[in-house]
Amino acid sequence: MSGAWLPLATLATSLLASLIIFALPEHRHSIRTTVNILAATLKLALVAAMTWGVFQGRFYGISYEMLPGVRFVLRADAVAMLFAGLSALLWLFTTLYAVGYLEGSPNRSRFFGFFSLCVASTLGIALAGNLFTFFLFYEMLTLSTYPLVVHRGTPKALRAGRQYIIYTLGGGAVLLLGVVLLYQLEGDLAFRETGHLMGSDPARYPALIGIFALLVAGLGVKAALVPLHGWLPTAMVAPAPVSALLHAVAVVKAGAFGIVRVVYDIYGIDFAASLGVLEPLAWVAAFTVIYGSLRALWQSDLKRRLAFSTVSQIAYIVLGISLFGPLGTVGGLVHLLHQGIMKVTLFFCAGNYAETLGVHRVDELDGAGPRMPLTSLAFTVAAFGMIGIPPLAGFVTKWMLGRGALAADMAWVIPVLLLSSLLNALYFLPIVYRLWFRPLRGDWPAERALGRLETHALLLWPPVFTAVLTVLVGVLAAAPFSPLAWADLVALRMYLP
Amino acid sequence: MTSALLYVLAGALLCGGGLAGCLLVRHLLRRLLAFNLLGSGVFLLLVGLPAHRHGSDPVTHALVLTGIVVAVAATALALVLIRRYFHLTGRVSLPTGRQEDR
Amino acid sequence: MTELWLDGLLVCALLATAAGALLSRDLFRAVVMFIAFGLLMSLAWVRLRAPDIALAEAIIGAGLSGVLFLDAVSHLRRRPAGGAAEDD
Amino acid sequence: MSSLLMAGLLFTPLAWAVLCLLLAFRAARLASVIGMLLQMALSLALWAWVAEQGGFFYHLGGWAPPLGIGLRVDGLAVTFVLLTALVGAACGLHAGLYLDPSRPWQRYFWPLFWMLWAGLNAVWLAGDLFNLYVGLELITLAAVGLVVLGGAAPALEAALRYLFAALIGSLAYLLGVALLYAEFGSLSLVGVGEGAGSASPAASFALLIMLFGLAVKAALFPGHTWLPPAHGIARAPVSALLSGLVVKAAFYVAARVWLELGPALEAAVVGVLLGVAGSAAVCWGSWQALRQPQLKLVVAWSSVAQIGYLFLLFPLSHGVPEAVSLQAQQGVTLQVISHALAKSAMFLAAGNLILSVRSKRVEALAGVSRYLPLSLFSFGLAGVSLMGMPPSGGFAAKWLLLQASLASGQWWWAAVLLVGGLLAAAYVFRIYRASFQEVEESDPFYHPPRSLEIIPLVLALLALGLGLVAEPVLSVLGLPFGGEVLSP
Amino acid sequence: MIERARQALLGAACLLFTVCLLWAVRHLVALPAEQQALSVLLSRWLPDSGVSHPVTAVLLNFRSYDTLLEIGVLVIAGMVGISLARTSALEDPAMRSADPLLHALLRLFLPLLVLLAGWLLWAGSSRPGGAFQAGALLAAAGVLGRLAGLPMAFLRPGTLLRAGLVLGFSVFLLIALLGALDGRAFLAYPPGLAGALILVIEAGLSLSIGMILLALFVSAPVAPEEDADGGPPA
Repeated sequence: MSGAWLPLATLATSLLASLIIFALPEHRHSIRTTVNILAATLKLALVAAMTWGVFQGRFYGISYEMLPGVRFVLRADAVAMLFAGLSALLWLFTTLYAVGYLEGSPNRSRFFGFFSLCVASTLGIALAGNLFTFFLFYEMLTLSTYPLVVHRGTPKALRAGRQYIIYTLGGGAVLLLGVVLLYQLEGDLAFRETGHLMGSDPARYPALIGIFALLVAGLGVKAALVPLHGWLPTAMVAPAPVSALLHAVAVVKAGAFGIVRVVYDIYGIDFAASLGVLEPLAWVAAFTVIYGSLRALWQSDLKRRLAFSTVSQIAYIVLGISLFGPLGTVGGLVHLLHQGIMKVTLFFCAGNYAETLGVHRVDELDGAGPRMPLTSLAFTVAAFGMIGIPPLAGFVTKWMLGRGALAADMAWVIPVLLLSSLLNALYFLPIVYRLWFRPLRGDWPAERALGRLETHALLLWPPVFTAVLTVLVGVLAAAPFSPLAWADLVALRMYLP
Repeated sequence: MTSALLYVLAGALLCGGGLAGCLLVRHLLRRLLAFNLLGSGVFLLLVGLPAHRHGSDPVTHALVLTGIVVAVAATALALVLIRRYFHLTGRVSLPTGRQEDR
Repeated sequence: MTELWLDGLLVCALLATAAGALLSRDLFRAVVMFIAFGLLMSLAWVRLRAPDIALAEAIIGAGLSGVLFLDAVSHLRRRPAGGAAEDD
Repeated sequence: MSSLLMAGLLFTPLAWAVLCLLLAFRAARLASVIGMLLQMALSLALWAWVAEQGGFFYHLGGWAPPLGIGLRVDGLAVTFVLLTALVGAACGLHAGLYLDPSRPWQRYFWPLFWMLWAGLNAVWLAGDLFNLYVGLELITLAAVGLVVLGGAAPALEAALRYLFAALIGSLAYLLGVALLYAEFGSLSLVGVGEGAGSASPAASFALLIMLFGLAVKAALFPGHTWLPPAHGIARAPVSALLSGLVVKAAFYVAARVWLELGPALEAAVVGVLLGVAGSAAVCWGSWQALRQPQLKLVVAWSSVAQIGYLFLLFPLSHGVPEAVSLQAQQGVTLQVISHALAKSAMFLAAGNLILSVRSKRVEALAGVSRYLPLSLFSFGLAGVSLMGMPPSGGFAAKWLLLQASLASGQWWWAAVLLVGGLLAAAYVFRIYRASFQEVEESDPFYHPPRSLEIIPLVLALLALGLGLVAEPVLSVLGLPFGGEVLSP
Repeated sequence: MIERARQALLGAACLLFTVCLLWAVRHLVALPAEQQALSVLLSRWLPDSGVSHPVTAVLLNFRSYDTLLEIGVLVIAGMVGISLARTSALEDPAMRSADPLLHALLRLFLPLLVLLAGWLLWAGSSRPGGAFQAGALLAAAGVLGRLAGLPMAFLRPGTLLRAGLVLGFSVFLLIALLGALDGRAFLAYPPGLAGALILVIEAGLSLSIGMILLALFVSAPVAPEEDADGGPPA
């Protein structure tokens, strides 16, 4: 088994980092930070190496029998690298940001330990080679994010944690049921680009439809599909880096990514279309898109508004998946990345406002632009991206989705997209307007001086970088190795006979 | 071999009575008495049934001797515990009811 | 035939003493009944041609257990509900 | 070689019991550490031997069954022997540091501990019905002795409850043995199994009454009432031993008897009844665990729930295809092993936490997460296994049982498994919740020595890692007999 | 009310149990009589066992492992008993009988009982009797002596008592190991020595059994003013 070490090493970097951090005493801040950043950098390098190898057609994987008839499989394929690349890249930024954000606060050993564990689980989800392995890491993710959500230890945080755990564990149980039923019916199925179930017995179709519903319901909890999204806005009490992690890198993405795996690599897009399960999925996604945007409109708390925006944006991914045809696939997959980059920027900025100025509510943001120009610029770029203004990242996605909808004969999706963009604009533009064009009313709620710049350097640069990325992935969408090009590559393999 | 059968019947009835005593009686000493009766019933069955079918069976005698030793060890231990329990709390039966909620 | 009658009588006595040990109001009486039961059991073992057990039963059931029980009864009577030292 | 190993395995715990009775606490502790190492080495060697050469029968005293007593040294038995060595040694080491040597009665911990170990090994290896009875009694009395150690009133009350339940259970089992002996004229498990070719009402009743007795000893709902007080009141290492190993012994006997006799006696109804009782135990135990104010009672009630899962073996191994039955057996065995590791880890960690916060109550844990991360972490890892979350052994067990229940068409057990997992999560997360609560003041806790904290961590990690190596472990469990008989 | 219902339920269950048991017994006694395989085996192997009384042969040779563990159970009971004993003075003045007649009787009776125990032990190899009966008799003698207030210093919880408790057990255990070290199975006696070794084991067992039962009798709390020493929490 050549190339087994690379996926293992990628997993091990963050796993080991987490163990080392747990073992370190609370006060060893500098060692902890060094370990964190080293691990994140190393992991990024490893993922990059692996991505290059996958592009070259090399095979990376490991597989062994964990239970009778059930294998533990890690495998790096094109889709896996899409997600792995995203999480490795954003982990680096989020770690830097978190180091700055949590400076001087208690329980950092615990925080960074679980933080690394969480990223290890995400990598595992990306590299999982079959549904069983996917489930393994999916549940690990649930467990390792709980301590992050309740990190602050306040009654509110504990309540949010309880809600989070009820939703996700319930979803996990449903998913487990689906997975076991599928194993019962079809045996151990490795992920394969064209799916497995094309040739199955028509008598099994009803059962397969039921299993599909179970799987999507289980995954939909983390992907925050309406009506399973309740935990996401509540979990906003967590510190900003955690929100960034939940929304952009790990949790909701894990759900969306799982739906990608189930639709493409287990059922096969052709078979799923012929079962007739894609259309209902598209309806749910479309409803979630609109619902999330509408709810975001009424939120006065900045982070809650962003949270509902996530509900809506993740549904774009699912929508793309449920559009039969390469274009829809490309749209969905590329949004997996683009949304991550944009949303992480937005949360970083929100965190900066909260940390530096003590601002939590939208109507307190008046005049923040001149006070924190770089942060506000990054926020503005990401917000425009979300709305879908060309040539930013969001525009690419929406364009591909629209074309995909037409190709799949589901023209009703177009108005949904338009309406959603309108709503996006309605809830983002007022913020941008307040930032730049409204004068400051009185004092900031809790202003703090953090360094020479507008805020702490570690808080400032990560959002700036990701904002630049938001521009770049949009402008350079046609270049090789852009997310779009990579998604094209994936889609090509999926629709091969 | 009908006489063995009589003892078998007695053993069966002792089992029933002893079990009822163990489950229903609250006083610890009485419960221990019932336990001993139950034991005697089981031993009678253990010896009596093979004796009825095949005649005297020394293997069962050995087993019952072992069983008696175990029973007497348990009884003596239980008596020590009961006496000490009484000594500390003045109770001769275990409290019932909501002990699970403590 | 007489043997059978004797056995029947013995079994009846066994059951009667057992019932006495279980149902007696007075604890002391119950223990005495239990000792009598042990003696009768010893006889029963003899009738089942198990002399080893009979010997053991006579020493244990009637003798040792009886003394242990009697001693316990007298102890439990001597100090009715006096223990105040409930510690935890 | 293996003959010597067997002799050593049987001799060591009994001999050390004698030795430790004669020594004072500290000397006995030193001797026990040596003994534990020896016993570990012996168990490991025997396990390796069996993994390589296959199982065998060992005739004690050189006399063959049915008159003599044969020990059945198969993969399952040696795995449990090894498990006992692991958990036993961990609890012993923990106890050596945890117990207060200045109390005069603590010296009796060691001989009782070794007797318990001897009894457990006797039960895992037993191939003889009456020998099993004696072994079970050895375990019972040693366990009661450990619970009552110190002789405080609540401990006495719990011990008396436990003693009576266990004694009635043993006698019920013995009654079954008497009936089986009367019918088949044999005491060896294999001999009786061969005799029970066709359904016989007396044998069926015997099976029923044995299972009843053993279920009470294993604390199956509704015969569980003795367990929470006993496991809650005992000292932490003792509770760990009791919950981790002792209740499993009764279940193990029940499973062996069932698998030997159940199929021949067409006892499907009994199986379903036991399954229903197990399901009720899962729900009721978890519910009670959720509302206990005391930490150790939460853990004890969780044992009631987790034992419930084991009894799903009975409906899932009767009247189903061979492959499904095998899956259920493997799943239950994994559950036994992972619960033994996880629950003992949890009790030991709970003991450390109680030591640190100086209170038994759950609310007292507020802030522990900040100052005492290690014990809490062990507790949490053990909780992962109890919840059946991957990659723990508990998850592997749950997966296999889910598959077995769906494959057998008895999907309702799958529902029990899933609901049970969620309920377990509820009570485990309740503890986390309490411990994550932030308190303003500075570190108010007693910090136990590092070695006390390491032991539960190791056990919890083993429980967690078991899922990853479940396949190799299961392959040893299913080893066939080599047919070799060891006797002069 | 619930308690009533519970009791009624349990009573009904016991009744059902008895009926089922009787029904099972009815089936069992109706089975055809046949030659008992174990008895045949026993009489065939008896000459090799070293003793001529079949029950003793089963107890101390064929199924000696049961006996070993059973003595273990007794030892445990004894240990727990003395671990709970809180009495420092073993002679309870309230118990001492002042009756001179009783003392005289006892002086006569006790040696007789001990002698009888010895005889039972010796007889065990060829006829009914053996270690357990002898040990129980010793214990009974001890109980009598104690009730009469005879001083018994050896029952003070101490090394001597503990050594006495496990004497028989350790002798048994060491002899059991002998066979294994010899290359044969655990608990196998060296050829030709079985009879002698069994007698040695039985002698040790009698002493220990007597001591354990006596210790259990003595260790029960007697004095009302003794301290109630609870354990530490947890």
